[in-house]
Amino acid sequence: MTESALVRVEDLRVTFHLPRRTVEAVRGVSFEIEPGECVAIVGESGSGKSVTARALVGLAGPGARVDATRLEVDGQDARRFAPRDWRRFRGGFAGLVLQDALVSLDPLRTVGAEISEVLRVHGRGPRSARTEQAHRLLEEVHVPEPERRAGQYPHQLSGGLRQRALIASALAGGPRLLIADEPTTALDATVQAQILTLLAERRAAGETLLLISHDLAVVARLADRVLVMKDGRIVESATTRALLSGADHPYTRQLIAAGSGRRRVSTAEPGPVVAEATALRKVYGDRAVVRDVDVTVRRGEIVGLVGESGSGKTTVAQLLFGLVEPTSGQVRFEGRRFSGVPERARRPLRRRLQFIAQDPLSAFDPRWTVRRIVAEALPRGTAVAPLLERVGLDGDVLDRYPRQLSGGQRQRVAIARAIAPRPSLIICDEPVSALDVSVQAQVLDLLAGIRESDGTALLFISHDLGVIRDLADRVLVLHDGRVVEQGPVQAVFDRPGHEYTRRLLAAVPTLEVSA
Amino acid sequence: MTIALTRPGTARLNLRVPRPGVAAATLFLAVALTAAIGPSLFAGDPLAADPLHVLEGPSGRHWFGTDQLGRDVFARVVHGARHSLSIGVAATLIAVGSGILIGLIAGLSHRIADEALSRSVDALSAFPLVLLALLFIAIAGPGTTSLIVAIGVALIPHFARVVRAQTFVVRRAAYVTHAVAFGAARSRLVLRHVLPNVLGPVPVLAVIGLSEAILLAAGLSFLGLGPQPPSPEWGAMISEGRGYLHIAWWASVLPGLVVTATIISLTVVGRFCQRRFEGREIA
Amino acid sequence: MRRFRTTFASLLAATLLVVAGCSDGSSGSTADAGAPVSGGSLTWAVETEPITFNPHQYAQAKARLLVWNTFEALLTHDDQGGYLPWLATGYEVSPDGKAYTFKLRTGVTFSDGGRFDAAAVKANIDQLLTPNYAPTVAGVQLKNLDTVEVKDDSTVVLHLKKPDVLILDFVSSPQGAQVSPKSLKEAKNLKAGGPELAGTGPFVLDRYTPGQEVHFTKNPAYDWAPANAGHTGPAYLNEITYRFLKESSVRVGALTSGQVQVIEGVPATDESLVTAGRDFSLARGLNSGSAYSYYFNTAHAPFDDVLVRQAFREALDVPAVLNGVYRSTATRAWSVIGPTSPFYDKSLEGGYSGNAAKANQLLDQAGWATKDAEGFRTKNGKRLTVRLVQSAPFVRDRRDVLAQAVQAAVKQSAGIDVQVQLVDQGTATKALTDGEYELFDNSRADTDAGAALNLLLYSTGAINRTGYKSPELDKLLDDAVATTDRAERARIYQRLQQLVVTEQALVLPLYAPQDQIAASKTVGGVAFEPTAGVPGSAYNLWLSK
Amino acid sequence: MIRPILRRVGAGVLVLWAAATAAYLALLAAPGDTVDAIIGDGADTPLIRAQIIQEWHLDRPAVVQYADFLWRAVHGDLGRSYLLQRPVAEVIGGQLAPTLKLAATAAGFGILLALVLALVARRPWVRRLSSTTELVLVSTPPFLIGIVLLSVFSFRLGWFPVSGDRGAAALVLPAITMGLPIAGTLAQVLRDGLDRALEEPFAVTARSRGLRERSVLVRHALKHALLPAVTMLGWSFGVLIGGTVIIEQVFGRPGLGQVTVQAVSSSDLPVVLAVVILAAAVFVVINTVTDLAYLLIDPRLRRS
Repeated sequence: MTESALVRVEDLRVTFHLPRRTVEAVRGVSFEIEPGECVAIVGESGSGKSVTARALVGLAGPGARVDATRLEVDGQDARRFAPRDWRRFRGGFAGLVLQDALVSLDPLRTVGAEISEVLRVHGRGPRSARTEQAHRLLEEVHVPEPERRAGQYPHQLSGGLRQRALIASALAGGPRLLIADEPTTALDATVQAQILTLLAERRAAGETLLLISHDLAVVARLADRVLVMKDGRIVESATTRALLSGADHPYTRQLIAAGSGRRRVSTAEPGPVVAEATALRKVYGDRAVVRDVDVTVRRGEIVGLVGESGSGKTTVAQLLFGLVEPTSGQVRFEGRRFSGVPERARRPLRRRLQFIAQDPLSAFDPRWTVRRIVAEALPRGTAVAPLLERVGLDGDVLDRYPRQLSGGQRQRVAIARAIAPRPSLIICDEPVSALDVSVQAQVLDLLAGIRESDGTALLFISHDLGVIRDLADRVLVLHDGRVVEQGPVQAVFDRPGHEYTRRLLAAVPTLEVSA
Repeated sequence: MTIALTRPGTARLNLRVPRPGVAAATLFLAVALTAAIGPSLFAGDPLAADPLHVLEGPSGRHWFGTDQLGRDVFARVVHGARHSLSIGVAATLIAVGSGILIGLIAGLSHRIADEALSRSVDALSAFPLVLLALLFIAIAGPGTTSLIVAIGVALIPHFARVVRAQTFVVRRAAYVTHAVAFGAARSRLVLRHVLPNVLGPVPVLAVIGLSEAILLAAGLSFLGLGPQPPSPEWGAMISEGRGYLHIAWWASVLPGLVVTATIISLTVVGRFCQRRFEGREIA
Repeated sequence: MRRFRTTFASLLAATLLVVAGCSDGSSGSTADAGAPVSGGSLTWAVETEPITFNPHQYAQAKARLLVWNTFEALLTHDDQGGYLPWLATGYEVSPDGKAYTFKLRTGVTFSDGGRFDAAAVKANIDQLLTPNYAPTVAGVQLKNLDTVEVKDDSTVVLHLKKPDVLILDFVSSPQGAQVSPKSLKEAKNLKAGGPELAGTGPFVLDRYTPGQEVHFTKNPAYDWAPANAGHTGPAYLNEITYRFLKESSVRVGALTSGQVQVIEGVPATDESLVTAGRDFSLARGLNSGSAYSYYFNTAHAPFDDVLVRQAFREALDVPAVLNGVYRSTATRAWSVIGPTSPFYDKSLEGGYSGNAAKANQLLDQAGWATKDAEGFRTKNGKRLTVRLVQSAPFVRDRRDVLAQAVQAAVKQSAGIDVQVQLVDQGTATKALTDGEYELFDNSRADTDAGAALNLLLYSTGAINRTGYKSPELDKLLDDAVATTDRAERARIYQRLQQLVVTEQALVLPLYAPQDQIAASKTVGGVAFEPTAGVPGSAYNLWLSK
Repeated sequence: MIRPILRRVGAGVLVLWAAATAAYLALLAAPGDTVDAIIGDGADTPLIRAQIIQEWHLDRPAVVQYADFLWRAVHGDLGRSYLLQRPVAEVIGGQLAPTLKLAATAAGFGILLALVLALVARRPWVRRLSSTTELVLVSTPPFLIGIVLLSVFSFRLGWFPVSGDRGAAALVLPAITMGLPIAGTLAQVLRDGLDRALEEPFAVTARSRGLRERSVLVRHALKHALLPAVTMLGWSFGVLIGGTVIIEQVFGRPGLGQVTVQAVSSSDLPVVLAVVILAAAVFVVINTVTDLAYLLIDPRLRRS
C-alpha cells in the first residue's frame, strides 16, 4: 500500500436493482492502481470486470447501486462526489475507451467534433485552436491525414482508424488514467496488434492504463499486473509474469490453458473427396468477392479457412453450402453437381451437408424447444436425449427455448442438430468466436471428437489463427477473395510462404508460458 | 420512395402501467365486451324516446342524462358498445387478414412481385386514413358495412407493412437457412417456420389496431358516415349531442369519455400483452 | 275575360308591413336600435353557403337573402301573395292570358355601368333559354314561354304558348332577377357567379372567400327600391359580410360572444341562449310554398292502400313529436300548402288527428293485423316496413332528428317500422328514381304555392314522388295557373287540397317551415321578405351607433 | 446524381397516376350515376337529364372520359365542379391556404410540445405524468377535444373567436386540437428514441468525457431520436389531413376538409379526384422531404 496510489478501491460492491430482480454484479472487490502502471482485469462475460471499471468513473449504469468502504481516485473520496465533481473528473482525470468505435463514437457526428467536444468541456485551449488541437491528437495516435479524417464520420473510417480516433478523444482531456474496456475485441488480428502497440506507446509515455479484456493473451503483452475476475469477485491478483509462470487459482489455470493452445490431431488418414469446389468466382455488382478459389475436403479431414473480415470466407461457405450460386466455377458434393442446379436437385443431398453458424441463437426458430429443434434433424421416432448426451448436454435442456440457454449450450445444441443426420461434411462458420475462452476449448474438443468417431469432414472457417492451428489438418489462407497460401497446418504456421500469412501470424497474441 | 412508416400504434405503446392500472383496464374492457354481447343486461332501451324528458342532466334515473329525443344516454352508450366494438373488431379482422396475406405474398415473392405489391401498399398508405375511408364511403355509401370495410381497407397498409417486414426478416433468418439444410421444401419452410414467426406479434398489433379502428369509426360516424340513426354509435352520439353542447354537455361529452376510456384500456392491455409476449422469449 | 290591371295604389300600406315581416307576428327587433342611421358595417352569420351567386342558377331558399342584395327582379311580392312594382313599374295581361306586357322603370343602371332596359330583360331570358345553362328554369318556370318582344326601350312583352299566371311568379323570383347583359357575356364562371356578375341592387358583391364569407359594399347610386322596402335611396349600411357557419351552435356562439351581429337559423334548443340575455332579439318568419310533409309512395305496398296512409297519419301524434324536437317553436301544418299562402284551406285543420286507436283499427282493417316478436305489424309474414330516404347534404332544420322521433312514435303507437336512411345525394336520387322508398319528405319555399304543387303533384311533375297520377288532379293544377283571378285560383286549390289531403291522404303535413333571425339589439331593420317569409336583404338594415 | 432524381420523379408520377386512376375507377363504380349527382335535389325531368348529359359529355364511353380526364389533368386542368360550377383548381386553390395554415400551425405546435415533453419531462414522476397525459391525448377522439375547447374557451370564456379564418386568434383552438394528438404520439416516439440512444455505447463515451446529462441529451441523443420522429412525419401528415376533415367541421373553418366532405357526400367527382391527386402529391413531397431529412441527420445514409 503506497500513499501515491492513483486509484484505491476497497470492498467495492455494485448491485443492479432491476424490476423484479436484483443482480449483484460486483461483490466486494479491492485493488489499487499506481501511477504509470498498467493493470489488466481479465474475466469472462458476466464476471463483473466492465462494471468494476465503469464504477471508477461513476458510470456503473442506470439502476446501479455502488458501495465501497473505500473508493479513492487521485486522493479524493469519490464516494462523496457530487455530479459536478464526477463531470470534472471524467475525461479530465480518467479517459474511457470502449469496444468498437463504430458505436462508441457518436455515429452522427464527425470524428473531429467528438474530439473537440472533450476539449470544449474541459476548457482546454481557446475555441479557435480546438480544430488544430484535434488534428494533433489524431496525429499522436497515428491517424494519417488527420485534417481529412477529422471531417469524416466513424462509418467512413476503417476499424483500426476509428478505434484510434476513439482513443484520441479519450486522451483529449489529458487524463492521467486511461481505462480501455475491451479495446481490441471487435478488430481483426493485425489491427488488434496495431492498437495494442499504440496502447503500449501511451504506457511508455507515462500514461496509467487500466485494461479490461476477456482474453488473457491480449493483455499479457501489456499489463504489469493482472486481476482475474469471476462471478463478481477477484479470484487471483498477481504480476503478469508470476501469473504465467504458475497460477494459483484453478480458474486462472483454465484460462491460461485455453489461451496457450492444444493440438487436436487425428490419427486417421483422410478418405475420398467429399466436396470439391473448382475455380469458384462470385461477383456482386462490379466487385469480385471470391476469385478463383479451389477447395477440396476429404472424408475425416478438417480444413481450416482463415482470413480477416472482408476476405470472402463467409461467401465461400455460402457457395459451398449452395445458398449462393457462383458467378463461375463449380461445386461438387459427394460426386454430384451441387452448383448450377435447381434446389430440387440439391434437396436429396441436403441432409448430408450441414452448417453451424457463429450465432446459434438466430439459427434456431425462437418458438421451438430444444427437443423439437433436434428432433427435426433426426429420423422420425428417434430419441433426442442420447444425441444431446453425446454433445454433453443434460436432459433438462430438452424443453427449454434457445433464449433460455447459455452460449455454450446453444452451440452444443447446434452441433447436435448438425450431426443428427450423420452428414459427411459440416461447414462451420466461426462457431466459437462468440464464446468465452474456456467454453471455446470444450466446443473444439467436441468437434474434434466427432470427426474422430464419425469420420465427418469439417470445413472450419475462422479469423482466429489460434483456433485453426489447434483443430485443422489443412489450412487455406484467404485474402481479398483469393487463396494466397494453403497446405498442412504445421507447415503453413511454421514456414509461412506468403507475406500476408506472416503478418497474420505475427499479430496473434500468444501466451509465452514459462512453466 | 421507400419510407417505413412506424405504426403510430407502436409509438403509443411506450408506457409502463402499474398492475392495478392493467387490472382496471382489463375489467373495463371485460364490461365493454359484455355490454357488446348482451347490452340488455346493463341498460334499458336505447331507442325509447321520451319527449317529455328531453335533454335532462345526469340523475339517478338517467346516469348519463337524456338526449334530444329524451333517450337515455347511458343506455345508448352501453348499446353503442355493440356497434362501436363490433365495427372495430370486424374492421381489424379485415385489415389483419388482408394485411397478412398481402404482406406474406410480398415478403415471399420475387423482386418484381414484391415491388408491385409494396408500391401498391405505399400508394394506398399515401392517403390519410380518413380520406381513404371517405373515398370508400363515397363509393359504397354510408352505413355500417361500408364503414367496416372502409376502415378495414384503410388499415391494411399498416399490417401489410409490418408483416412484409417481418417476413423479410424471418425469411432471411439463419434458422430458415438451417431448415434448408434439412432439405425442407419451400411450402414446408413457409408453413413451419415463416408463418408462425411472422404471425407472433400480430395479435398484439391487432389489439392496438383495434383502438385505431374504433377511433377512426368514431371520427367517420361523427361526420355522419357511419351507422344510420337511430343506431347508438359512439361517434354519432357525440356528433348528435354536439348541437346541444351549451345546454346539455352530457349528451356528447359522456359518450366521448367512454370512447377515450376504451381506447386507453385497449392500449394498456395491448401494451401489457406485448410485454408479456416479449418477456416470455427473454426469460 | 276580364281585363286586369294593377295600379299599385297602396304604396303607403305596403311600407308599413316591412318591419313586421310575415304574418306570424314575429317579434320586431328594431325597437332598441332607434331611428335608422347610415353607415357602419355589419356581420351576419348564415347557415348555408350558396352553391352559386348567379341568381339564374338559384336553387337554395337559404341563399335568397343574398340574391336581393345585388340583384333585382321586375316585380316583388307584397305580403298577401300579390305583386308590387320593382324594376317594372307595372304590367298588363292580354285578355287571352297569353301576353304579359311590362313597363320598365327608367334611369336604372347596373353596377358595371350598363343601362337597364327592355333589351337587358330580353338578354336575361335569352340567356336562361340557352341550352345547358339553366335547364330547371327553362324546363319548369319558362316551359310555357313562347317569345320575348322588345317593344321599345322601356317596354317588353312575354308571349306565352298557353296561359300561365306563374310567369308573374317567375319575374319576381331570383331566377328572374336581372343580370347585366355585359357580365352575362363576359363572366368567366358565369354559372358560379360572384363579383363578376353585376346587378342593379343596393349592394355590390365585391369579395367572396369560399367556405368562409361573402362581402358586399353599398351601391351609392341606388335609388329604385320597391315601395315596401322600408326606405328609399341607398342602403344604410356601408358594407355587410355574411359568414358561412354551418353549425347552429357555432352561429349562436358567434352571436352571443359578439363576433357577429346577426344570425339566421336558430334551432329551438338554442333559442333560450339567445333570449336569455337582454342584448339579443329573436324573430321568426313562416316560409311560403309547401309545408314540410311526408309524401306517401302510392306506387306499391303498403301505401298503395289508402287505409294504410290514413293509419300512418293517425299513428303519429304530430304535436308531440314537434314539441319534442322543436320545443313548441314549430307551427303544425295541416295541408300540403303552407298556412301563410292565400291559397291555404283552413278548413282542413283538425281533419285528422293523432289517434292511435284509430290507426290500429285502420291497420287491422287493411290486413296488417298480426304482430311479430319485436312488436311490428305484419301481413302475410311481411313486416310493415316503410323507408324514408333522406339526402344528408340537404337535411336541414334537424329533419333527421324529427325523422327519428317519428320513427320512435309510430313504432310505439301502431307497430309501424320506419327505416330512416340518411344517405349521400347520389344514393338518395337513385333510390328515389328506382322507387326504393315509401316515404318522401319535402318542403318547397316557392312564393306562389302553385309552383310547388306543380312540381310535387302533377302527374309528370319533376319531384312527384307519390306516384299518384290522376287526370282530375292534373286538370285542377292546369286550371289554377290558367287564370289570373286570385279568388278563382284559391277555389281551385281548395278543391285540390280536399282531394289530396282529405280524400286520398297522399300527404302527411308536418310543419310550416320557418326561418329565425337572432340579432344584437343594436341592429335595426331586421325583417323577413314579404310572402316568401325568408330573411330579407340587407337594404333596410342599420346599426345604431 | 441525375439517375436517382429521375427515379424519384418517375416514382412520384407513378404514385400520382396510380392514385388518380384508382380513385377514378372507384368513383366510377359508385352507385347513383353522375347525372343524379349533378341534379342534386333539384328538378328531375328527362329533358333536364338530357341537357346535363350533353353539357358534361357523359354520353361518351368511360374509357374516353378517363383518357380525357388524364389528358386534361396532365395539362393542369382538373375539370369543373359538378356542384359548384367553377373550375376545380379554383375551388381547391381557394381552400388550400386556410388548410395549410392550420396544418402548419398544428404541426409546429405539436412538434414543439413534443420536444418540450420529451426533453424536459425526464424526472421519473414528471415523466409518468406526461406520458399518462400523452396516452389520454392520443386516445381521445380529436373532435371531442375540439368540442370541449370550443365550448369552454370560445362560448363560455370568449377568449377565442368561435370560427372562421380571420386572424391568428381563430387559429389557436383548432391548431391545439389537431396538434395535441400529434404531440402525444411524437413525444412518445422521441422519448423512446432518447431512452434508446442514451443506452448506446456512444452515450457512455460522451458521459465519460465529463458532459452534463443535458448536453448528452441535446448534443448526442436528440439527433438519434429524431430519426424515428422523422419517420413519423408521413404519419403526421395523414393525421393532419384526416384531422382537417373533422376539425374544420367542428370549428366551422373553411378549408380542404370541408370541400372534401362536401364533395364526397355529393359525389362531386372532379373535386374528389383533385383532392386525391393533391393528397398523393403531398405524399410524394413529404416522402421526399423525409428522405432528405434522413440524409441530413444521418451521414451513414449518404454514401450510396
